[in-house]
Amino acid sequence: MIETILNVVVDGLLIGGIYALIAVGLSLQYGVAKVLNIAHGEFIMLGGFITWTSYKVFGINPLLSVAICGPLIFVLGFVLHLALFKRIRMTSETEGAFEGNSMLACFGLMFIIQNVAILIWGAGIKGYSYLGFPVSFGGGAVFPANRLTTLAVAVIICIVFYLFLSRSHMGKGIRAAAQDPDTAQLVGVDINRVLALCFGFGALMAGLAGTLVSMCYKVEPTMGLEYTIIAIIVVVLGGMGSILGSFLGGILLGLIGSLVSHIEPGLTLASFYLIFMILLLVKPTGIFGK
Amino acid sequence: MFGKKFFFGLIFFMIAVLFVSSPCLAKDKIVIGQPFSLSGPLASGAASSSGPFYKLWVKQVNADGGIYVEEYGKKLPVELIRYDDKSDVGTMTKLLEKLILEDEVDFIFPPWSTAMLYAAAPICNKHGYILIGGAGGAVKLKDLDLPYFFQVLNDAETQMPELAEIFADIGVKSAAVVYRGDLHGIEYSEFSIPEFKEKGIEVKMQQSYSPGIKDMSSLMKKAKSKNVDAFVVHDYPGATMLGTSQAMELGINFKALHFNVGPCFTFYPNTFGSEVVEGVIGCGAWNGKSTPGAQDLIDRFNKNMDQKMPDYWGGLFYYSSLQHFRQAIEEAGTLDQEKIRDVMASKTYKTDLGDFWYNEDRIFTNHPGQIGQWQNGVFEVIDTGEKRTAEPIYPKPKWPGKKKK
Amino acid sequence: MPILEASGVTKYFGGLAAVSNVDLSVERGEVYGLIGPNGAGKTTLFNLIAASLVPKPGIIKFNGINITGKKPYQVCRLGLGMTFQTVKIFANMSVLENVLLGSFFGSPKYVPLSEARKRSEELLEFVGLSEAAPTPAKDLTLSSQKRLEVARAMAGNPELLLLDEVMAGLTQTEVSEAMRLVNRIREQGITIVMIEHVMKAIMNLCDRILVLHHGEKIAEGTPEQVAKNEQVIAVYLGE
Amino acid sequence: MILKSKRLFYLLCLLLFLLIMLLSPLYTSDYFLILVSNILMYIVLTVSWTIFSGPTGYISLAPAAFFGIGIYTSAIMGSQFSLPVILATGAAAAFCCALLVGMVTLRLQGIYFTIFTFGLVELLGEVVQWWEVNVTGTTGRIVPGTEYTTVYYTMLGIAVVLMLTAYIIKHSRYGLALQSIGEYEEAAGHTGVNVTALKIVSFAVSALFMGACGVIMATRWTYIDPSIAFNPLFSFLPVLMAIFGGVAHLFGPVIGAVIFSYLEEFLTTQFPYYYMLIFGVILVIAIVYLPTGLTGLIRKLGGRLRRRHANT
Repeated sequence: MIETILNVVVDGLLIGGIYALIAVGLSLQYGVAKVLNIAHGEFIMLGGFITWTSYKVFGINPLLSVAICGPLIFVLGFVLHLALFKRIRMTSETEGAFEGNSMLACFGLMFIIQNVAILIWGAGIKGYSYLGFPVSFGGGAVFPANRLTTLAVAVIICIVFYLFLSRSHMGKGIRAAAQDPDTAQLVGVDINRVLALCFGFGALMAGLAGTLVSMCYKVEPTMGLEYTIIAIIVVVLGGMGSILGSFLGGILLGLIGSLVSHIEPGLTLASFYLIFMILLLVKPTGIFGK
Repeated sequence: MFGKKFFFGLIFFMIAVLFVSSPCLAKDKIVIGQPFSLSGPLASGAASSSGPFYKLWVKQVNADGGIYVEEYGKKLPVELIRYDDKSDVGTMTKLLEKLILEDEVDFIFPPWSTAMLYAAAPICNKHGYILIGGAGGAVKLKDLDLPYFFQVLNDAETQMPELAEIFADIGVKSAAVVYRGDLHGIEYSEFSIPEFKEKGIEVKMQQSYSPGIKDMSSLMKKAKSKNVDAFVVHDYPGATMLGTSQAMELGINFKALHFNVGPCFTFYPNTFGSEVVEGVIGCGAWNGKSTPGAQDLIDRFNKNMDQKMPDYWGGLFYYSSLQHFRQAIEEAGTLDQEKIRDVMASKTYKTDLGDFWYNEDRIFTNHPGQIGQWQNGVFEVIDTGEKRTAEPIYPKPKWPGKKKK
Repeated sequence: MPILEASGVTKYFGGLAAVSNVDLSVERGEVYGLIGPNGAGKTTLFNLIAASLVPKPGIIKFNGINITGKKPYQVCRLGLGMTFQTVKIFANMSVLENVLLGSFFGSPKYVPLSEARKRSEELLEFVGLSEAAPTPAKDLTLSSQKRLEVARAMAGNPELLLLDEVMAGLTQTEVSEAMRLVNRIREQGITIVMIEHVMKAIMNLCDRILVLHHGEKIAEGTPEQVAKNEQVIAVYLGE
Repeated sequence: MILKSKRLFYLLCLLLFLLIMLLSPLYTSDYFLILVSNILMYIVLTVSWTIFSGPTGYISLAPAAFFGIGIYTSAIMGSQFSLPVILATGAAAAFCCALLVGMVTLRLQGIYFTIFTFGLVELLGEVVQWWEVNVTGTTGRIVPGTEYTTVYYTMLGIAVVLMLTAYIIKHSRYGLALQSIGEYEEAAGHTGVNVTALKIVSFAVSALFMGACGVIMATRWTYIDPSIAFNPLFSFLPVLMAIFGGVAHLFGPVIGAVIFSYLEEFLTTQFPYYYMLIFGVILVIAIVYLPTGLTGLIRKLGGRLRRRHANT
């Protein structure tokens, strides 16, 4: 019994780390830049493919490819915001209109990125194996090395990012912009730059998540949507726009998934949606929200 | 209020109507239409399996000068028109009918996946177009009795008895069967479980799960705790990749490990390395040793396409069915669907997989193999009987563990 | 019987009482003022009366009917119209449509189009916006927008009108116009409860005044009585 | 006088157009009917989406859910019942489901409502899948096909009824009330509008048409399973078409649906390998440069022309 519980918890944690990382990026994009990025999964897919290419073609260690993948996707996100969402923000009459329009623009982006990925890498399934062996810490418990690594890296990235937001000058600007864009502008924060930075950082997190995802799962151009959906569920679970909430929400969703799949695997996804919808109705600010 | 807006609507509508007028084609080539999943969730599967074989066939036929059709007294080159169905059945049916009714193509090639085949077969049949089944098992389609539909690929009905046979043969005593909760998974589990029981293999665990599963470890741990010999998964490549990597990561080894779709594709050993997948069993199956023509097909494919042979389940089936089709057209001497259909239904031709014919239900049965196992980088056929290309390995070797840098 | 009666009305936001244990009673036909420093809970009290918020505890009676827990539209149809502190007109609808909406839905009975139209045009005439009828409401000046809100609130033939700072942000002349408007509304027999910061208007228009401070009622009476009340003076001077 | 004759003229044009549509099976090809049926499907989905979401500004991503309910009704009732019965059942099922969803989602504002409705599509898909696997033991269903003309006329009928309904709602007091909800929900309530009831009923009316549309389209698709029936694409496309056309006018969504569905047909057949790329680029450009939709643009251009006329 105890062993079963332990298994459920460990499995949940291992997958929860990736969920958390995926969701933190989306949470940042929505929380500050107010873009509900339907194409979030596409950035994850790009991260996965870049990692795959650098490992399979150039032989670069997947963990090191974080250094290639991160900046590339950050720049992509940053430029996209300046070229696209900034304009939509200016032409939209209300914040509600901006949220709607930018979401639909993201839908267009999703199409574009998928098609470009198919043109570059082909439509087929890709994958590689890295650190695919068990690690034992004694006592008979065995953990997969790559998933442990991904959990560790995900947690480290989230912590670093959290520190960045709470300690650095730029982070403070971002937080100010998130709370009150107008006042932030008054005290000299270049709001467009901050929003673009946020979108870029969100994309960066997605890219890094893509690297980690590719260490555990297959990579294909159409994989994005399922991760986007998970990210949205987690973000609702943790409270829209709350970075810490999204992190905890990701871990929580991992645990829920692990528990349900232990009892009735056919209902794993249904349980996700059910929890998500009930939560939206009962407590839209999320489990950890005020 | 209706005014201006309405008028613009009217104008746009008329422009739309004008554009749809069809081009008229002179008979200097055979046009074949295919609605295919070039985008959307099915695109990756379609590109990894049957997709390239139709292109290879067209390429080879045209290199040959075309198909000789007596009616026209000359060789007609072949043109393949592909439309993107977006992985959506509604779009596929619409495009299929566009190809048939609007473009009036000479022949139809099948869309990808079982569900698409189900939707396409009745439509083709209604219009009297031959549909040679490609990727997709369609046990259920038999009940519909569609005279223009030809089933090519083997499916659960023939594969699962063979798997049970092999398991009994090599000494598997018990099994766990887990499957995706959809048509595919249910069909395979319904065929496999009774067969296992009949052969005296105890099914200690059976469980369905939702598509898009992200963690299979609990299922595997449960099976391991029941101490089963064989772990059998009925799912698509996504779950196959997931199951393989998780079993390897956790060091959980079963004496026999079977995934049904996935191991047959070459991206499978390419992903994990051939030493890792040694001993994994999957549906299929064929390889270069299966028939004299098989190795030749692999060589031709690798030479002519910008990728290596991707598919050791259907590849040989698809290509051979097209070779059979071509010979049937040449024998019929016409492009008339009904006449060609009659020839196809009755004649046997030599193809890369040897003799190719359809039985009275228009089902191809001379399969090169049902079940394969990776051995030394080759997907060996391990069926009992003469199709076998290598002895099965049992028990499956341990996962190689930590790779040396 | 008083037209509006509140007893023990209380509302907490989080741990803070925005309105606490307020009793009030408004007689038919009077103009009743509600004053107090910023954050005293005046608008919250309005929202409680108009059923946007539900008091807990407390009971509010309109025309003798307990309206606690009713929906805003039900309260409106019972004959209680209101305007908003920050103007909430339907900006993309025309001026006439704004008032039409009130004519259609503001009263409990079904109003046919012709009647609603007639009523709306009369009201626009009444507030002096006839000329602007077809223009989008967002193109109006602030003072016109406030008058439009009054017209919309009156469209359902209310017996009681809640006016929340209709004079805030207006120029001197506009304030005088607004005061005349309030008097004309009163002449039609409509009871008025108004929140206002413009003291001149309060003192001239109101029959009685209630002073709120930190959500509590600290004084009630005629303008003269309230003006002499020491506690009120302390509150206002202490600011 | 002039206005009156102009109206009459437009009405005559409309009737003529309807007559052309009614008679078109007599002189056009089968594929024309298929194509028009498909365009009509998008028109129905888009316009019915606009009934609720257009004026209120609540972006609903639930069309695929109600469409899917219609599709599944069609698949389950299949050959045992006649088409009108199935149509009525499918529409009623979608209507009831929307009533339920409407009541539940009252409290949700803005983006929360949007993602809730999106979750609804996925949840329904998952639940139906689970139910089919564990209760009925299969997930795929073959839907008996119908004649092209039947599909065409039914679709046309649904579209005409829908357009009339949408027109009547838009120009009635309830249309005004819906718009007021979109502008200031709170003020609408205090003006006497029963916001809750109106939202729920109009949401359900829009679902009714989507359900009916699903019933008839399923007969064209011949085979369906839960992932085919509850395809989120059918939630996004109507929204995009409506916004592309412009939601302020009744014919905006129609134009959007016609252009987009024709564009889809054109791209998937002429540029099958670049379909998503081109489609995506057009979409992004439309949203960035046409925030008020095509009708908004046309209006703006018309206004500019008129002003220039006035100047000279």
